[in-house]
Amino acid sequence: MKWAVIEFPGSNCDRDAVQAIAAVTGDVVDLVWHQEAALDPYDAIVLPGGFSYGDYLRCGAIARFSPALAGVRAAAAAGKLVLGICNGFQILTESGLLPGALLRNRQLQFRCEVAELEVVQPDSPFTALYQPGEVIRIPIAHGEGRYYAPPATLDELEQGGRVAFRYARDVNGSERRIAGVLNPRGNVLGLMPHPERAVFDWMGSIDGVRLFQSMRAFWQRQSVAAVSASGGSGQRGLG
Amino acid sequence: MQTNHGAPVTAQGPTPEEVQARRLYRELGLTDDEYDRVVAALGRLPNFLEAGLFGVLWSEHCSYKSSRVHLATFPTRGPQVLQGPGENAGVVDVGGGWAVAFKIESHNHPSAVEPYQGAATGVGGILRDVFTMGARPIALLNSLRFGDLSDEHTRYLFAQVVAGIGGYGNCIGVPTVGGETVFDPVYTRNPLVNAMCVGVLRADRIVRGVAAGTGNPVFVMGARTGRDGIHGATFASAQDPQAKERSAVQVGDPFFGKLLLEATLELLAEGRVVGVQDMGAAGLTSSAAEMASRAGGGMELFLERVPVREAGMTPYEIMLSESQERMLVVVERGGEAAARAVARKWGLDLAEIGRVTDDGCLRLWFHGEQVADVPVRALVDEAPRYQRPQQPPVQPPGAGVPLPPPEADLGEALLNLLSHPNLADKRWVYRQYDWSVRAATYVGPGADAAVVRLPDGSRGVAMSADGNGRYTYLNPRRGGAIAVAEAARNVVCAGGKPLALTNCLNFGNPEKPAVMYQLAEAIAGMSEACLALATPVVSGNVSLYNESGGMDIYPTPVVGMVGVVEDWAHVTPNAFRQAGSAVLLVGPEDPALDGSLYWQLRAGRAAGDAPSLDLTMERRVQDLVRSWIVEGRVRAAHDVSEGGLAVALAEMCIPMGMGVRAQVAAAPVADGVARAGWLFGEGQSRILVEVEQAAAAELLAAAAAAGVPARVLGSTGGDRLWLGDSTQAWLDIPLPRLADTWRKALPQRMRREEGEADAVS
Amino acid sequence: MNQVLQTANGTGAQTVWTALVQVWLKPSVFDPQGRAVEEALHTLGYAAAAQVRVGKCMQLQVRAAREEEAADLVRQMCDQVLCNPVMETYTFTLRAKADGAEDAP
Amino acid sequence: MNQVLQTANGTGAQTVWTALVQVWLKPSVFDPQGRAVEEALHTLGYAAAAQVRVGKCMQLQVRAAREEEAADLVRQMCDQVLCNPVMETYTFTLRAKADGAEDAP
Ligand SMILES: Nc1ncnc2c1ncn2[C@@H]1O[C@H](COP(=O)(O)OP(=O)(O)O)[C@@H](O)[C@H]1O
Ligand SMILES: [Mg+2]
Repeated sequence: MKWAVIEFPGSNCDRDAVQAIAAVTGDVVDLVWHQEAALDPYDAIVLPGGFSYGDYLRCGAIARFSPALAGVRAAAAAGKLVLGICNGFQILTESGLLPGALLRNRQLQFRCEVAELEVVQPDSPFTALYQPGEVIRIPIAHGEGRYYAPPATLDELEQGGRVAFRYARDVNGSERRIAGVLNPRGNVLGLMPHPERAVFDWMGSIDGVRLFQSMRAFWQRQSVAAVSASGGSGQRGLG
Repeated sequence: MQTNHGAPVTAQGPTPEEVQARRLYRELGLTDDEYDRVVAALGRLPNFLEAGLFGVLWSEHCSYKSSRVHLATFPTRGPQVLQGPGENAGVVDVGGGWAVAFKIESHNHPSAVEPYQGAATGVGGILRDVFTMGARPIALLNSLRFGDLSDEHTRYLFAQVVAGIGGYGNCIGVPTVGGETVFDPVYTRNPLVNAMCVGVLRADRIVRGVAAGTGNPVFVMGARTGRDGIHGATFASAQDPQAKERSAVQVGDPFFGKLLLEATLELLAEGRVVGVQDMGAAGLTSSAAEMASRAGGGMELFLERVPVREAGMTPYEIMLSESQERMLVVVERGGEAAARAVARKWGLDLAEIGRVTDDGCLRLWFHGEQVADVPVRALVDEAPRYQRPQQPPVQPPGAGVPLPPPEADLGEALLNLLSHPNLADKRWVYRQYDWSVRAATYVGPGADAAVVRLPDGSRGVAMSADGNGRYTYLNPRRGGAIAVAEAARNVVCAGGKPLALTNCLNFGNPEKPAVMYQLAEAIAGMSEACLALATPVVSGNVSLYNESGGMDIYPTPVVGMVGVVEDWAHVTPNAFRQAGSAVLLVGPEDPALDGSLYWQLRAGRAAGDAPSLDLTMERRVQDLVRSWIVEGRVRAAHDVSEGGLAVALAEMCIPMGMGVRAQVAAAPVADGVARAGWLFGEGQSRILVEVEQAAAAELLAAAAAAGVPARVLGSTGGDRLWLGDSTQAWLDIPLPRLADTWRKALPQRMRREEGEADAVS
Repeated sequence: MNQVLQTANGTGAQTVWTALVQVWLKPSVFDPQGRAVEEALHTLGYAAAAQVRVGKCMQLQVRAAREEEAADLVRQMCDQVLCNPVMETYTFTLRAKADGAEDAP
Repeated sequence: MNQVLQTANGTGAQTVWTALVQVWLKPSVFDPQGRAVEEALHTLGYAAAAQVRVGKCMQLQVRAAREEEAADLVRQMCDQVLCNPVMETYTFTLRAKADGAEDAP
């Protein structure tokens, strides 16, 4: 499986994501400069955390015009996996790939701490390896992570099983404590917490590992399905 | 046009004769004496611009004219030192082919005027000092001093400074992993904001701020030059920051800082860069003069080529602007194209503004006209150095202060201390800092020292920032020594081996002999401790004129200690882990209350002498505990510092909710004052360790053999803090009460400043 | 433009005024946000956009009998809280609020 | 109020317009900054202050021959970049800039 982590001017969790994913999956993980629009060779695309373009104007507002976003849209449309972490989530909402918006924390302060998250939707390419209702520990680090969407959209998200994670307690004033949401097709996830900061014991939690492993397992099932659909053999037992 | 005999002419502005006759040089920061020295050095009258160059470079901030003779006495050598003071940052070898570059710097005056931007630009500046050495910043620390939190303006300053530090560090993506936050009324009008940065590089790839190689091109890279911050350097040395020209506020741009960081490191990796320097205080003037001075050469600049943000800027303004996020870069002739490509990728302006020369002069041109021509040596090396008069106090300032009778309930006394903002949980501060970005923070804030992994994960860097103005006020020499000893002790407790330090000397007005005495003594004490602990000084910063309304702050030297963690097994927590462990106190027992926070709070002023310190003993204690940690015999370690033994034990209990029963005095003590001394005295060189019960006897024997006093205080377990002597309890508090008091103290005081109080968890 | 509405209850009656305050960085102070927005606009092809500055605006209601009184109040609030005179300047306008009328934003 | 100045060089001449854009959170979106400012004002004794909302304002210059053209341009920028319709609304005004004239803020 081939992963791309997009680096925007002002990204700062890009290398963390590359390191974590490579360590967890053993896959090839490329750091891709935001000027690159052709992302076809990649099976999964990660928009990392940070402060793209300084988060001036609004978080993610300027990054969404980068050439790479064309590639991200194409990948999402093709059913590939797209993961936006923190600033990456903000970019995905700004670009309309996910609904809603992320506003300044209710406390008007940055928050860096380990947050407890409820896995609300364990049946997605990103969460399959978590147990339903499981509470996991993943660090947050954001000043603008208050998820907002109009009530009708929120209802739609909940009913469609598109709320992936919820904070176990209110950390930033997010509507319905939402920490991560999926697109209708389920192949695009945005979340404020940082799974790449929870992959080694010394980090205090390894609960982020299964997110990346889930993505890999999904890709494996898909490639098996693709191979069998095209009449190929082998690999069958993997799914 | 240049004339050989007179000063170069400037298009507008006063003539050299007018500068002299109207004493305009005074506005530029030169005294009459200094002006005469300039005239002598040049052999002619300086024009307005030239006088301005001397004014800023000879300011206290740039020239260290009051402190330099004393700073020269710091021990700066050691086998681990790759780069000592004099460069943008010091560099130390941490083994495995790795080195760390680090430095601390003050931004006190800007923060007093505009706390958010002052603190943010302080962080930006110290980051640039580190990455110009070719090091990638891996950690930030900060040392803060404010007045009393009951004062509304103090709360505003505190909240804004913390937000500003986070605002810059979080955005640029360097974790803020530690620091200290201290409150005392002496800092009310003059808060201290010191920022420290640690970066990592390969030991053989140090870059220095030299402008070498005659003919090599000189570039400015980064932001455009505006009129902001003109006179920042002289501003720092002015008497009343509030009254000073207010437009001197600079706005930091961490996004641009990040681009500059990445571009600089990429450029340095290309290998065609001769030298880089941040344009900090005094902007282009100091960066150009200092880079030329280090190379022993000169530089020629064409000022109309400097990209400007505002129209009509004069050479004077261009030279003195302190616009943020700019670098001066000297590239090998032929390396220009590579440099341009890097700048283009990161969207930065890169303008060739001059070249390196070999005639030892800083020569400035503006639209074809030479506007300044001054010898670099005169600007930098021959800046004045003052042996300012010193005056010891007639009587030590804390002498003769009575100690009011202690509280009837010593448990209440402890809770009272734990809720003092100096000792209370600092989570309110550091939860606003991204301390885990870069995914390399092995131990974050809340520990005795932070530990950050090096890129290959082979080893860690331990770091701590410490200082105590009250001690230094009571006894400048010992206070200086304690700052070094405590910082090293914190590194040892966390599992590191102290290597070297950086320091920031925050003092009052050096023109007062009493303040000069404090400065000289503190430096002497620090030096003694550096020698005793084999931790030389590799970088630092001096901030003087910290006074307001004629009142000086406590003399406050802050030490940033850096050590190496050679094995992950050495990393040691500062909280009790297991029930049934033995708790040992290692180090001399001293029940005196001298210099303690307890006495200050009871008496309403700093009292007594500084706490006791014996540097030979300090070294033995640190070496012993470190050897135990290396042998894997220590479950937890925490040093006894402000608040004394009782507070240190409480801090070890709270995080994991693990109780302890400890005899803080071995023999019965009846007297209340004496008990308070055992509980809250701040005598130095003491470390509490949690060890396996069965190992205690052997460890005590080892301590005796090493000439270190040590005693088993008691054992862990239960959910209460029980402190007493061999016969009875002096206090016995349930841990939840202790934890609650400690955790809620800061958030409760700050609640009003928050839009919505968080649930305190 | 500012229209004063007398409330029903006669003398000493207080009007509700809506103040619109703009707070800008002083021209000499660098505005990184403005620069970032300007560059983004250029990247998007709005070459015509220049001199972008970003500031804050605040809307608030105050009660006062007369316009000058309201203006004094707002000026005090700006000086004390809403604006940091070290680096910012402000301007404001006042408008009497008709009862039940909805506000602009 | 908007005054169009013709530049000297005749037809096709472009005027510089100064746009002042205000961006506000939709009324339905909680504005913690507005509340914090309101609380600060109350703490300082400005009991009269109410309904505080904090928004952004942006000033920028565009070149266009006619006012409608300038307005179109600004509207596009707002829709595309300056404002996020999920949670914000905007308003703007235009003013022809006299050559050499200094801008308000
Ligand atoms: N301004 C700050 N920034 C980051 N961390 C801080 C700050 N102030 C205090 N801390 C953290 O809080 C903890 C307690 O600080 P302190 O009381 O100074 O500890 P010690 O007495 O062991 O030096 C430390 O881990 C320290 O790093
Ligand atoms: Mg400390």
